[in-house]
Amino acid sequence: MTQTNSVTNDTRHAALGLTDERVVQMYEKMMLARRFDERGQLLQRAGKVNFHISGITQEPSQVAMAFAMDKEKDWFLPYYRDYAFVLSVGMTVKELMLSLFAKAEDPNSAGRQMPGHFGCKRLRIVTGSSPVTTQVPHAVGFALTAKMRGESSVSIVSFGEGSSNQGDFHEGCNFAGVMKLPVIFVCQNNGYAISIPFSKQSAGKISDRALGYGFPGIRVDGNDPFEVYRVFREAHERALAGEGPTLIEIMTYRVTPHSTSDNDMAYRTKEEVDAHRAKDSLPAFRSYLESVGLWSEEKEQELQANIRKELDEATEYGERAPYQAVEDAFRYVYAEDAEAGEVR
Amino acid sequence: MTQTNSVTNDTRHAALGLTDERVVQMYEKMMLARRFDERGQLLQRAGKVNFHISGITQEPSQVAMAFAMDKEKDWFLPYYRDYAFVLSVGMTVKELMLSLFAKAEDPNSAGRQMPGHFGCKRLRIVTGSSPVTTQVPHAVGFALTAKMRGESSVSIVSFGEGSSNQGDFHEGCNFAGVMKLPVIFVCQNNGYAISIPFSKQSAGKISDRALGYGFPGIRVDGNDPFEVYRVFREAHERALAGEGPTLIEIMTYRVTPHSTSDNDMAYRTKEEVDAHRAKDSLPAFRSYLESVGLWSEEKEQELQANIRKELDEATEYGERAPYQAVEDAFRYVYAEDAEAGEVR
Amino acid sequence: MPVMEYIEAIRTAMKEEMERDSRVFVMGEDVGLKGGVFGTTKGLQQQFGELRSIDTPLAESAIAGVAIGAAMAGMRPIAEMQYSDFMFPATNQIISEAAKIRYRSNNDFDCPLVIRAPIGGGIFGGLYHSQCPESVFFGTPGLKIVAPATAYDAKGLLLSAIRDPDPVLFFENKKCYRLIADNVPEGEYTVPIGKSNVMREGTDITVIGYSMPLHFAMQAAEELSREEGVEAHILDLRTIQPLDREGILEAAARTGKVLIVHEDNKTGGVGAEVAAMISEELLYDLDAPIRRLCAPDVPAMPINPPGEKHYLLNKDKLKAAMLDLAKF
Amino acid sequence: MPVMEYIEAIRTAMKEEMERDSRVFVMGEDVGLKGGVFGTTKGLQQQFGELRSIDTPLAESAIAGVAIGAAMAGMRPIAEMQYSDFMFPATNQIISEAAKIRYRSNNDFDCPLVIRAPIGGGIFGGLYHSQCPESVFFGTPGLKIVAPATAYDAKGLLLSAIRDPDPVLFFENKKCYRLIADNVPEGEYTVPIGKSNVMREGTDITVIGYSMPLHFAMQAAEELSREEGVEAHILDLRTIQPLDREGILEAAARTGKVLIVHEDNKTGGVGAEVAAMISEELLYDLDAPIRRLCAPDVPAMPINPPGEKHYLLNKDKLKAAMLDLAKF
Ligand SMILES: Cc1ncc(C[n+]2csc(CCOP(=O)(O)OP(=O)(O)O)c2C)c(N)n1
Ligand SMILES: Cc1ncc(C[n+]2csc(CCOP(=O)(O)OP(=O)(O)O)c2C)c(N)n1
Ligand SMILES: [Mg+2]
Ligand SMILES: [Mg+2]
Repeated sequence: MTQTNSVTNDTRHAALGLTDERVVQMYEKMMLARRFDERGQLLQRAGKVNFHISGITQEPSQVAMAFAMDKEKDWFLPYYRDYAFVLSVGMTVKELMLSLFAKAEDPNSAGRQMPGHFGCKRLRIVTGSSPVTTQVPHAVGFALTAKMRGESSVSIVSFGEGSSNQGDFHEGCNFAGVMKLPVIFVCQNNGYAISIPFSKQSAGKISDRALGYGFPGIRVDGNDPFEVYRVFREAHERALAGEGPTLIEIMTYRVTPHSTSDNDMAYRTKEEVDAHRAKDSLPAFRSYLESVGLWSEEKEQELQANIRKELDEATEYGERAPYQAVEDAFRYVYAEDAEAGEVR
Repeated sequence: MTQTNSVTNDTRHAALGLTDERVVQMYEKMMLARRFDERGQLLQRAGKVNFHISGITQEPSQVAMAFAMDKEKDWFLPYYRDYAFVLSVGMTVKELMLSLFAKAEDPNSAGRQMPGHFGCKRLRIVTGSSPVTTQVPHAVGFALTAKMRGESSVSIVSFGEGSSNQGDFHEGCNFAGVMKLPVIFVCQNNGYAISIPFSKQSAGKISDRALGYGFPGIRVDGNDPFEVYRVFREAHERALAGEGPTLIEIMTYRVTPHSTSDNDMAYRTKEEVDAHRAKDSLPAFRSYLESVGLWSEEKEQELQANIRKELDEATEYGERAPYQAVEDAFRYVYAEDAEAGEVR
Repeated sequence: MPVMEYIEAIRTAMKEEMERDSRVFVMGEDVGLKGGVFGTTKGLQQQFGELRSIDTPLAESAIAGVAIGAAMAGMRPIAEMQYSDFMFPATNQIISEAAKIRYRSNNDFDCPLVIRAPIGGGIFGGLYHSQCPESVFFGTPGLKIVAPATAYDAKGLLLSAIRDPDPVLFFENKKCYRLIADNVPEGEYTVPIGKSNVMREGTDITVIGYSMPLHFAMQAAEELSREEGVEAHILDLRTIQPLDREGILEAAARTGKVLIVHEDNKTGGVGAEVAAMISEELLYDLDAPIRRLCAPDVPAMPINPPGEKHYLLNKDKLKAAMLDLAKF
Repeated sequence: MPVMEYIEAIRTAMKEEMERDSRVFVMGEDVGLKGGVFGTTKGLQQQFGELRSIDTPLAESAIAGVAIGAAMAGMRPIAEMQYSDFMFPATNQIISEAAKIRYRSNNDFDCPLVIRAPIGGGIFGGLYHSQCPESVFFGTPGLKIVAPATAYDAKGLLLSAIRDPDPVLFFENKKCYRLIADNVPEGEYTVPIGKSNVMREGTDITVIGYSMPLHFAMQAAEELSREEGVEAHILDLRTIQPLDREGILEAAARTGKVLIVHEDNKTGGVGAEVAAMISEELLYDLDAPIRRLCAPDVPAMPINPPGEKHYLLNKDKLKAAMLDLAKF
């Protein structure tokens, strides 16, 4: 990797092959996701939307994993907390707002699906559903297609640690392991599945499961986005080299309630949550950028102002945009031009 | 364990706490299962029955695992090759013949299910079905019940290595791991799932999967029934001590075609099969008994004569026995005394 | 008799039955401290402990499968599916196992299991928090399926379901949870599985249905009575498997004009069987074709409010259909 | 036109389509060297290699789920379920995913997938190698379901299914595999999805069905014609979702007496919807109640020969029911 910037290889990001520009972009995406997420919470509390689900403190690792991928060639199968991930691969805040307000122009589903159900072919983000973990075999199917076609494409799929206990996790991983497919399985272990703490969800380490499928499993600290980036780069290289899948377990913590419908104080303490909130790596990332001379208070203020403006505009746009017309509500159960397509 | 027989602790079986009487019984059960199985094949070839599925060369380890269990308290969830296992826990050859001929008196299903679908409450053998691996969560449910009731009971469940790739394996193991339930998961890895060799079924070791569920996984040579017995005794003790599940992968080989409907020469060679047949541990077990003075040619002949007689009688009985009356064919969809049971 | 919310009736049934019978326990995702995502199991873990109100891993096939094992072992599990949309991963355990255990073992084993699952839309839950999966399981012999519309029936049917010697799917309507409240006697009573209930007597048209839409039918019926002098006879199936053949035929014969309603989509729904039954036995007593008013044949309702409204039944849609039938 | 076995027609369709379109591939348990447990995929791996005739691990949810992913990625997978009884572990992938991908993405993604699964009994397969799972998937919008009875339709419908832009369940009848053989043109032709077919013209009674039982109906019809002068009109639905409403109504109107037949159990089967459709639209054209002759409502057929025979339809059962209806 060539370094075009002034910063030398001594910095952590340069050592990882990240240019100054890219590492700054990473911070911007983290912050954008954070602010979008906070706005979503506000909008729900204000009664403007019915529901919001949050990925707060998971953003730094989500951005890191997205930056390790190839936006032009890879396929992305995120899960509902992956705002920072989808923003990093190209979705806009306006598009997320359209989804939050369930409006016709929402590229994810035209306001049919709940927010957090991403999907946009243009951005290579594969449509997802609510039943957890079904996307894992789909990612394997994308990877299989890449292999069949001889394309240099990797598919990457996220899910929670609770979701990793579904049969589809097992069946998908094993299939990919046998066929050595270019897929990265990402377990975002945030300690809870709604109210169920990890101790009641699994007795082993999720990353250890890879062993039984014959590929590497890695546990990484989600509060260390550089390390996250590093392991994803490696996994991506392995995938492209035909060496097969990798399972990566990102250790993080869900600082918000499960969703705006949840009262988490029924099953955990404020102290526990606060202790984890203190480990938030977003401020740490900013400090890092400052320490290597890439960031300043001024830049921060400019960024915040820009984000605020973008969010305000997106919110207003989303709120005012029309719903899908009821005449269209029942369209696309089947292809509308099925006849035409018969013999190609 | 007390040694009542003349043989000292120096012998392998005595060292494991097996009395002379029990080790001889083990051999007798292995041989009984082998002869039953061969008879089943003959009957199918002769057109007397439609279908037989074989467990040949898997018997020694099946007997060993059964002998490590408690027939009065444990619950047994075998799979379709487990003739030696069910014979060891009390099913008779006559009962197996009634099942093979699909007759009304068959205790497994009254001739409703295919042979190899075991079930008999009296013998604590839990009714099984054809879709593979569904019995794994059931075994966990039995273990959960034992824990809830404070009973000293272990449940043991078998399945093939192909079947270990079903979601139910994963979900059942994880559930048992979290709740530390008294259950033993037994993967009888015979190298094939119908035509699919293990290399196309899984890229990892099945026993390694236990790690991801937080309990021990052990791979054991199925051709060494003493070692099999030892690991099952340990697993049984762990279960009773409240230390949770164990996954045991028995390495064996399917020397017969998948079933009488299969032509295995379409996907493997005779040489491969013959090489494995040569490792059959049944003759070795006999040699062992002879070497410790517990067996002789005379005893062998007597055993073979007895088995032949038992089999002949069972075959004749099974063949002559009536089918379930058609008036009864549709009974027991629901309890027939449902009303009566309302308020207990 | 105290008025009780539908959700409270379900909770009370579980609580009382767990007090009465130590074999009864609940298991599912978040059923413990959280008391379930809707609050249906609130307080049970505090009262009965972690082993009788089991927070399970996020794995529906295991929830069903482990419950089936426990039922075969002599327990009386109540397995909760968080949303009925999420019971599909458990389909194999339900259809291949629970439904066939008694039959395949020639009555040697049984599977006295209840699977509770909330059905229905109207909470802006979109495609996967709103579905009615009845038709997937309906028609699988060996299963019983109930779907109460009132708090009274919810408690009485749940007690019957728990005590039933066979597997029962208990489809509770999440829109009914807090919207529907009616008189529920204190203490023990059962509503028999397999018996429908006449909710309203009438002479002009017969409405047959189950779960939430019946409340729309009742409201519409009152208005039609006042405004048009049309008297609707309304039959609540309560149990959708086995269907109450006698009750259905009697209700249909009463007016000779039948409208079947359910929130599940029309094609292949329970209503098709009800219509088929009537057309098989009562053809000459009918004064109008048998009509069905159900959800449209699309995968599920959109989350956006106009789309959801467009999809769902409501009083006005019922009223129009009922009036139209009355005028036939 | 060469006479071809039903199973050969299916194999030929796959082979020809794989030759024509490099996006088409098959995957499933034992589909490779073994050629499938029935031999349906024989020779495909030899011709197209391991990556286009993929022997999968023993995991149906992955077979469906990976195929769905590949379909979304632009391939045209044909996923084989070894027996339809074993597709239940894949229910969630089929109902929650395949059926809803186009709708939930507002037409952004599609899922052009075929799932082939052998249905039906009569091979001494007992409870779990004989089932007809149609009714589980029937009524799920977003899915198409076909169930050919002849070799001609098997090939033509499979080509249509592979080329269809939406997920199609292809239920092939295992009893038909080698029992049924008929004229199959060489080369490419399609049978349209959604169109029924009149197998026999008649004036006295109408028999509507799909798959194997139609052959019993045809045999019975010939005998009834000779022996009793009863002329049966026989309609093969061919596609069970979407049902050919027009074709059904026309066939029913033709004689005014309808018998619906299928091997799936009666309650909640496809026949219920057909009966409901007719009773909704043609009530006044009927000269007899709509009858259904189906499998009994028990979990599945026993393996013992008298039990299996007792369970299954056959020519004599059809003939008796047809004559009875003609005499009504
Ligand atoms: C199959 C299925 N069952 C249940 C649910 C309900 N549900 C939604 S999110 C969730 C918890 C998921 O936990 P985890 O996988 O750890 O992800 P997290 O929300 O913690 O990021 C549950 C139970 C679902 N969506 N799908
Ligand atoms: C869910 C399911 N899918 C497919 C089958 C068909 N089938 C029966 S046995 C078998 C192979 C099982 O292989 P393995 O688990 O290794 O056990 P083995 O037969 O080798 O002892 C298959 C695919 C089935 N019974 N159940
Ligand atoms: Mg989590
Ligand atoms: Mg095997």
